[in-house]
Amino acid sequence: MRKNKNVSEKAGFFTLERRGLQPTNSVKGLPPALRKKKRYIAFEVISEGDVDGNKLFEAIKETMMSLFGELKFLGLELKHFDGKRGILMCYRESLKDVKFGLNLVDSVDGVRIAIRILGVSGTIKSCVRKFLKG
Amino acid sequence: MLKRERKLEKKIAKERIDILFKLMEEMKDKDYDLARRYVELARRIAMKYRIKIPKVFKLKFCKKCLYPYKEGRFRVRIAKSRVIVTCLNCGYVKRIPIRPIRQKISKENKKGKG
Amino acid sequence: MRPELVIAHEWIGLNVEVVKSVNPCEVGIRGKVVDETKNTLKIMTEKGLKTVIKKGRVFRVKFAGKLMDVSGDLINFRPEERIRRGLILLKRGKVRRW
Amino acid sequence: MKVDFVRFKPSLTYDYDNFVVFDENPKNGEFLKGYVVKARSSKELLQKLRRAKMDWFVGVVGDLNVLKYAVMRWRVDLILDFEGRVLDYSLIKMAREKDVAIEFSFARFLRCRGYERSKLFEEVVETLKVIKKFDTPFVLTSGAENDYELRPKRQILEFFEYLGADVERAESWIERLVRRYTDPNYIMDGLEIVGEDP
Repeated sequence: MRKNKNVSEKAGFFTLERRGLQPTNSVKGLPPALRKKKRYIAFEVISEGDVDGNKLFEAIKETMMSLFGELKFLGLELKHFDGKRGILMCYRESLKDVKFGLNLVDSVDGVRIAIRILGVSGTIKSCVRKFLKG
Repeated sequence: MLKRERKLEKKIAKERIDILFKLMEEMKDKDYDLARRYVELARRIAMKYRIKIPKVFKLKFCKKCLYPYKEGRFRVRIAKSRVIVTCLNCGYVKRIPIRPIRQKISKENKKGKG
Repeated sequence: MRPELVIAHEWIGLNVEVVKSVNPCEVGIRGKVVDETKNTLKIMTEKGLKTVIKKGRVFRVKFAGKLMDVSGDLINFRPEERIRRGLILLKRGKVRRW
Repeated sequence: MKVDFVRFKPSLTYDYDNFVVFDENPKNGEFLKGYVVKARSSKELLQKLRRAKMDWFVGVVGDLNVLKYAVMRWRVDLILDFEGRVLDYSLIKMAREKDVAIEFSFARFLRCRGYERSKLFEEVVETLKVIKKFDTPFVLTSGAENDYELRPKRQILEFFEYLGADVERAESWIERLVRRYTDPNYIMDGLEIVGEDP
């Protein structure tokens, strides 16, 4: 797993300190062909002030759970978030469902928000380059 | 079904009949059958929307075979105060009585008196 | 005459050009309409008489001072029937008359 | 021409060219004007319809028999999406002939949660099936009442595509409806003014 540390420095605007989130593949050490394929969704939050990353992720998880339930494996992980923009990771198969669910996230502990999807890409690096540069 | 717009239909039909007869005039020498086709179309429209073909146009074609009168395709004679038109295509004879001139004068007098 | 009444009015004598057609060879046929039947328009082009089917074609026609693209499906009726059907089509299409 | 039907004057515009602001009495601003007709009886519907100006989008809100009566009217061209809307088989079939569009708004999903929302999903999916069968005009919009219910057009279309709506058809219907009011050259589906005749 290449270390993503230098990416955040070069990008220079990710404040959230990475908490070493590892991809939680159920079975360890799979050959690449069997490993779960991943997609990274760049999104932007529209709200009054800034929103806390953890609470936002709580709200997203809660919405997805109410929508799809426990049986749907989305593989959601919030990779980066800086109060306004962020990157959300999910499995490639469940991309459609996650995009569907992201629309329905409407409030983070009382603060009304709207999530705008900027784009989807296969790696964090291209995600940053394509969508989060502007 | 939606209501039919009678008034507008009649207006358009009348205009189409005028156009068709004007075209018939032009095509009479070039393409005789085509001119007949125009007359037939005009009659169908007139029948469909219950519009009278103006008298001016009625004299221009034979009622039976719908061929427009072209010089050399019809013969006109005047006898016993009637105009007799014979169509050479189908031999149908059309007689038009000539109203005595006095009729017109009395109409003017009536208007004058009235 | 308002432009939208073209589908009810007389086409014989109008200058017409085929703009879009299912049969690509017909695109570009231009001329005066000489005759009209339920499904076809007979157009007199320089090269001679051409018979074009109405359904599935788009004709560009000059009417009431406007240049218009009329789809053949709207005029797919007998000439005398086209007045009645055309006006009903206009009414059903909720055509704005301002 | 990307347009969205909303119920308020939006401040931020995502990637939309224009908005149709639906209101009881539309105020003229730079957005298109939409006129909401709330009626409990067909008589009331008629009175309110008379007020409609030529360039207003007319949307109807009411119970089933008001909607059935409204679909017949020539002036009505949209059935708005509101709480407690009931559509039935014959209404959708009639809307096809009378060329009245049915609106599906996204904001209604935000206002409810849990079991209520799942009932809403079921109703929308069911209606979309019937609409696909009759090819009735339908419109996918956000129907937002504040800035947070607005979503970019792409997201809304994906949302309804996920529920099984035929998005291209919806695009063509909304294109038709908007062009009927904004584009003077558009007369009907197959009839367009292309230019001036010299």
